[in-house]
Amino acid sequence: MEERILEVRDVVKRFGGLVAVDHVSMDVYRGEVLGLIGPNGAGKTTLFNVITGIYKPEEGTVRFKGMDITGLPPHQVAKLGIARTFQLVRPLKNFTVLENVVVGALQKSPNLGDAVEKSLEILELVGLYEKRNVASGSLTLVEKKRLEVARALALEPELLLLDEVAAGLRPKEVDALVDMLREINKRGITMIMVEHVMRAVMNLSHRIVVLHHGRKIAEGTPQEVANNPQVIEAYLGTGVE
Amino acid sequence: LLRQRGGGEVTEIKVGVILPLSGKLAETGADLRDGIEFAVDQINSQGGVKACGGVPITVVWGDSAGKPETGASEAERLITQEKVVALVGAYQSAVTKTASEVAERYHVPFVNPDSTSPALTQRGYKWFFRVTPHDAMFAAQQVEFVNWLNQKFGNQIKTVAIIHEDSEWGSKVAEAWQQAFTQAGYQVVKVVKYHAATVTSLDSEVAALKAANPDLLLVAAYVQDAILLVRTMKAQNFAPKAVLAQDAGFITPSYKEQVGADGWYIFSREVFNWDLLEKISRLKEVNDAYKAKYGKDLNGNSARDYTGMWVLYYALEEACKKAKPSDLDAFRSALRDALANLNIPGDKLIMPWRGVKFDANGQNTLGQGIVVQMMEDGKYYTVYPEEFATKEPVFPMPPWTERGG
Amino acid sequence: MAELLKVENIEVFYGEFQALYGVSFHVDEGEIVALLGANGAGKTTTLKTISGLLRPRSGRILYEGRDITHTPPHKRVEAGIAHVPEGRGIFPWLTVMENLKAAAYVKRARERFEETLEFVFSLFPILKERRDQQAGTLSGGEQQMLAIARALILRPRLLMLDEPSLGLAPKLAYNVIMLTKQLRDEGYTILLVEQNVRLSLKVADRAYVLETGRIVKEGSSAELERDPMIRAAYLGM
Amino acid sequence: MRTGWSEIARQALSLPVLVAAFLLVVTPFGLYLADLPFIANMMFLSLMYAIAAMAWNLLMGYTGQLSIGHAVFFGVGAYTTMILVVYYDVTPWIGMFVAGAVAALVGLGLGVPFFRLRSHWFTLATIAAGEIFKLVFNNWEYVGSSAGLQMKIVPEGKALYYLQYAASYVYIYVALLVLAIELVVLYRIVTSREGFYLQAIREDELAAKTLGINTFKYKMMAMGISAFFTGMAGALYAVRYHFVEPAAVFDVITVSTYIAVAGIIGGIYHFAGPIIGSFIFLPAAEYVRVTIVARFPRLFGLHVFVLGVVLLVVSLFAPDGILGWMEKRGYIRRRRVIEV
Amino acid sequence: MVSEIDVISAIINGILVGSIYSLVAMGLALIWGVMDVINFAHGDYMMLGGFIAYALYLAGLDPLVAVPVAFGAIFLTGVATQRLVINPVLEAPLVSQIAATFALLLMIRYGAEAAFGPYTRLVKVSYAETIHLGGITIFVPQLIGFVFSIFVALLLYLFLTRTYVGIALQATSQNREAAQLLGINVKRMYDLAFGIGVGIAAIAGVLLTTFYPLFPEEGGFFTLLAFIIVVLGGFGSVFGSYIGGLIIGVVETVSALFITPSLKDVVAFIIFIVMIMVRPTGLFGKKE
Ligand SMILES: Nc1ncnc2c1ncn2[C@@H]1O[C@H](COP(=O)(O)OP(=O)(O)OP(=O)(O)O)[C@@H](O)[C@H]1O
Ligand SMILES: Nc1ncnc2c1ncn2[C@@H]1O[C@H](COP(=O)(O)OP(=O)(O)OP(=O)(O)O)[C@@H](O)[C@H]1O
Ligand SMILES: [Mg+2]
Ligand SMILES: [Mg+2]
Repeated sequence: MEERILEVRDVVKRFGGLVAVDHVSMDVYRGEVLGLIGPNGAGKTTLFNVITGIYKPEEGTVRFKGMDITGLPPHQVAKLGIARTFQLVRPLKNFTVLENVVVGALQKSPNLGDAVEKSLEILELVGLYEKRNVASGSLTLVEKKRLEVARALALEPELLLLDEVAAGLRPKEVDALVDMLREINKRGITMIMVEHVMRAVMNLSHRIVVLHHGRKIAEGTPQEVANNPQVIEAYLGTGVE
Repeated sequence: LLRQRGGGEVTEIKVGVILPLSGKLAETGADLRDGIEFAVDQINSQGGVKACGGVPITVVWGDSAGKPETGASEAERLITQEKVVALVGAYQSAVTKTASEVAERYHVPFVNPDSTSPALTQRGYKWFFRVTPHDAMFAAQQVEFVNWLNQKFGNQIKTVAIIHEDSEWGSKVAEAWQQAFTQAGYQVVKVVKYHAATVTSLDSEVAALKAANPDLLLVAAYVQDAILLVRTMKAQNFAPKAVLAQDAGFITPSYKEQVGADGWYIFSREVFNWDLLEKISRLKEVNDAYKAKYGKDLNGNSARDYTGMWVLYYALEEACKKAKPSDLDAFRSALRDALANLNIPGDKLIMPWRGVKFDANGQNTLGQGIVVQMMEDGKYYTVYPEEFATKEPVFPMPPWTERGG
Repeated sequence: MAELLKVENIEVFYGEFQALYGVSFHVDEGEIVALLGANGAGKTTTLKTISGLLRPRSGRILYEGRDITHTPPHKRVEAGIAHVPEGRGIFPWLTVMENLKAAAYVKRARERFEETLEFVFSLFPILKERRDQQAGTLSGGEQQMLAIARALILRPRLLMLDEPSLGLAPKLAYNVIMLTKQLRDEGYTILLVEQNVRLSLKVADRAYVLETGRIVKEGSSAELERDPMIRAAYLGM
Repeated sequence: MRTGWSEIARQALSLPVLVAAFLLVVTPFGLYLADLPFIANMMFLSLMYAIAAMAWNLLMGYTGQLSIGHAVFFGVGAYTTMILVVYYDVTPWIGMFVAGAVAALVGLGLGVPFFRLRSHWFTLATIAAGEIFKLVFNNWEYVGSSAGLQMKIVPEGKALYYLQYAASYVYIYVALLVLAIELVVLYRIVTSREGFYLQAIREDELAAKTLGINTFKYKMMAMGISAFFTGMAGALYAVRYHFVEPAAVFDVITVSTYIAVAGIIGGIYHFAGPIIGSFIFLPAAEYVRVTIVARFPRLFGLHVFVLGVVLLVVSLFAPDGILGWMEKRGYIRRRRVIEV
Repeated sequence: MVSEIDVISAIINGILVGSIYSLVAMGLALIWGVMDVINFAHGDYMMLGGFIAYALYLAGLDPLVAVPVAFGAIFLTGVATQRLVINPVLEAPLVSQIAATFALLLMIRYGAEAAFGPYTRLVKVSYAETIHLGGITIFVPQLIGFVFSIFVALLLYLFLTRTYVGIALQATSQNREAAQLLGINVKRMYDLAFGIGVGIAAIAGVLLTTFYPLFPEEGGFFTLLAFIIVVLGGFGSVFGSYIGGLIIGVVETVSALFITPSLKDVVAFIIFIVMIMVRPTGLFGKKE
């Protein structure tokens, strides 16, 4: 568990006068699930965008498996083994669910038969097997989110970035999702999870990093973070599960 | 198809005519068609092709739509399917190029009454005959005209500027002008070329011409740009001593109707003009009959195609003496020879020409243009050559500020 | 209490696929009614049908006693129905302020725009701070706030919220749901779809449970909170 | 995932394809015997447009990039063939393929700036490119400026080398040959992994990017191939008419737009759509022109107006073209890349 | 060779001509922005405006009287077009939208040609005079056109940014469904956008007719220029389109001084290509 798969160092991302990510550094170790939480507008999605190459940071570096990937274009980042889901889902609408996943799978298994086989397996894992031949445009939001996860998995990533995949789920569904993600994690995929649904983050994360106004304000085990008064004040509040 | 009557005699002689009957030039195409149709009517009513036993000429129409590829395919259809003895057409030089190429391959005579690109008769074709003068011939004649003006009015023209649109027509005209005027000792001080299809303003173009301050401005323009040019010249108060245009835009009915007083005193080279009626005796008669039938006067286009058809008729009469139309190949070949040897005197034509006689390249060497000038009644009058002139030229052009209108 | 909204037996299709099978329920004036149901049950479909984005193949929708089944969406808004759609639907290239102004297009909203604006900004101070930022560049949660704010600008009689806490930080999510109570007290009627069932039952007066396009249960919040099936399926116990 | 040759052979030997091929091969000879050059010319033009429209559709139907600037490639192909034969005495048999290659290079050159743009913007850029090329060729002395270039007539013994035949039937076979090559190449592409990626790009480019697809590379690939075959279609024009001029081969309406319209009418989401579209649209347009000009010679724009009406009806009532309409009716089925 | 005065003169003339391009482009930008539809027939509505001016001119009126008349008539035509042609294809893929507006182009342009004949017309206004200012010449109708165009542009700008309807129009352009949920009658917004868009083009047509020959096919080039201008000015920016039009006007007249004028459009196109390379969002654009 000591290998650092991702090292974020002093990353700064500004939008005009606004500093969306403000000198954030963090490490992700191979095999762990890292929770990334923080109030709305804290800079979580922006940090994901920096890691995956959609934004270029003004300052700082991102290293993946020791290699500097700062500013690489998104498709190359994906090739190296970092996959992500979008907070706002973007399925390939006229493609079937299966086809959506196969697009990703082909990256690693150029043979169509293999790619399909692998995709079906993934669909089973995320619970979309039944819907494999449905056009992805007609899925419900939650299903689309699962499809996002499935597509990301198809890339056989070493590091998976999840942006609010539990949003909109009922507790039971959250639990099912957590089980699913844990299963994925067990297969050796490291994850960073941005999530507001505490039931998911707290259950799944090994460690949690908290952002606020673009800065890192806390880091630790779920327990430590949940009891951190600053985090409670800024983020958790009282009264919610 | 030469329809067989009993024992191998024909009942008609089929001629294929390719014109832009649809597309951008359809308006012109209609004029051309009327000229041809009228000529054929006259020929047939005076007894058809007598040497072939008085059979009538029938026209099979082909529409080029103004496109070279359609022109070529129409040529092939008329030759192989309709089995015409000869082709006539096709107005636009580009269409004439492809259509006559097909004719050349099939060994079918091609009579071209109306395309003026010099290149057409530089291809070494054996079956191609152009009745109208081409742009280089016009240019030479325009130099003569300017020389004549200089003689008459005391050497006022020394420098020349050219403005032309950039299609094949305008570019070739400009090329010929540049060559002819330079050779004759004039100084070409500026050449401006613009794209007619997209021109929305000629302000800079006219400014550049004005800066060059030429004595004579030569213009090759289509109708919208011709109007725009005159307007802009007036707006910028640019008045060279003379403006000499190369027909086209400057002689269209739209231009004449719309430009009004701003068009006065502008010269244009023409192939034909209404006042020739007074000078060419045959013409008045023909024009009266034509007007009775079509409700309009002949113009440069209809008159040339009318003439082209007659030229073909004279050749047919000769050919019939050498071969039978029922033997198509032999007849076409005889027709070609007849065209090559043709010599029609000027008084048999309605055009202001000295006659029709083709050189080895198939170019009529006896054709010529005329120069007209718009006078204060808004009409064009012939001013050159002198034998056809009905008015004295006004020269130099009065400045814009000193005109009524 | 007067019946503000009555949905009678609506059947809704997406092409060949039937999403709602004869759904009926009602919302009385001044109530908070929660619509519960698993993923894909048809909650969003129901709200969209009420706001007119979808047309039922059969059945009727009555609002203030009038049949509005065939009324176009914008007329329903004029009549006082506001719908905060799932997935936000903000205008990405307009600024925050322009987004709010766009909501003041209907007369009922325009008349009290300034006043409502104050109120909305007091609820979501971050929006005031970001009033000139392009809405599309707001964070996920900020966009959600903007969407709710916009619906409030409309000064509706019936406010329909589709998963308003989606993507909001826990603290803010709590506040937003609690807000519905405050709104109810000011005279709004609210139809709430919310994944946080525990919290929604806390604020709602009554609730309906949808399952695969059919209403399978209804009752007061207190009753449903005690219902073992609800406890298992929706409260995670 | 590349389609094997045996699979292609199997597809090629399926009954409808065989029947169509047989008809295509026999018809020109029949037309020759029946002496119907007009119809033969229609057939040639339909084939030429089919080749261009198939190529265009690799970008449109498969990659989602709408070009209304394919006249650029058509014109460049036509000119390349012509320049080679007129100035360098190179046989059009070779010239045609060089034409494709040069057009492909031009396509790649344009792709670099244009693929920074999406949807409408890309379309507009292609239209602009068409205009630029026309203007530049119009002013370029070497290629004859606006007068264009015409091939000299060669002695009959050299007909095969210079592809100069009086009878136009011959050219139909040349076009058929090019079409056959194109069909094989395109079929292999669209049923391959690359073809699948192209369709992913069509659906959502950003999503495709994050799935690890180098969208720029694949769009460039589609552009290159599309330009190649459009260039060959242009080469066929030069070969058939022995003449090129900017006004004819770079025309926005009769080249760029006709290619697109043929594709749209046939159905852009079907492999064979553009062929069907070309064989319907061109003859129909020609028929309308000929009949209307005969009936109403003085109403100059009428036949184009009628074409407009037809196009409007298609886009309103059969927006997915003829094959799309048939699919909706259940007469045919679109072949999905993956079916499990 | 080229004197300073020529350049200044060219710039002024470029601005005057460009202001007409600007109007055409603004209308296009509005339609494009709100409905996400490119109107290929845009220049042809402009041409119709010109014919309305010509008709009034024949009736003995000043063609400028046609400004409100043409706007009104073409606005209504636009609304009708929107309902019958555009609305049915709004949800359709890009290609059927383009096919539909292209069909409109063919119908309007060649319908006009069939109805009025392909001939060129010219309007003669009493104020067709030239002002000379130290070597610079300004044609009065062009100057009037320029003033009108500024006026129209200003009105449109205020309408879009200062009125609730204007903001509703912009909102509709970005999210149809959400706009409906705010009580905005989306269909009416489309009617307005298309009507105003082509109406403004018609005004441009009227102004143009006071100094430029009128013929049925004149719209084609203006549509093309409008495309370039909208890209140059930046998507969704009506203001940008206005400036873009002036820039293209100046580029054309000035480049005609320095290179062969038949290539001046190439310069405009090259600027367009360079623009999309360095700044795909245009000068004032927000959206790609
Ligand atoms: N392109 C942009 N331009 C200007 N501001 C931006 C841009 N993108 C994001 N921001 C701002 O940066 C801040 C961080 O945004 P980000 O999306 O990273 O937040 P987040 O932590 O993901 O929030 P949420 O939990 O609500 O999704 C926000 O305040 C947002 O408004
Ligand atoms: N556009 C569409 N086309 C086809 N089917 C759809 C479409 N939208 C929704 N559906 C289907 O309709 C059913 C109900 O969907 P709806 O979005 O109303 O569910 P929901 O209760 O809101 O679920 P969630 O909790 O996921 O938001 C689902 O089975 C879904 O797959
Ligand atoms: Mg976020
Ligand atoms: Mg929902």
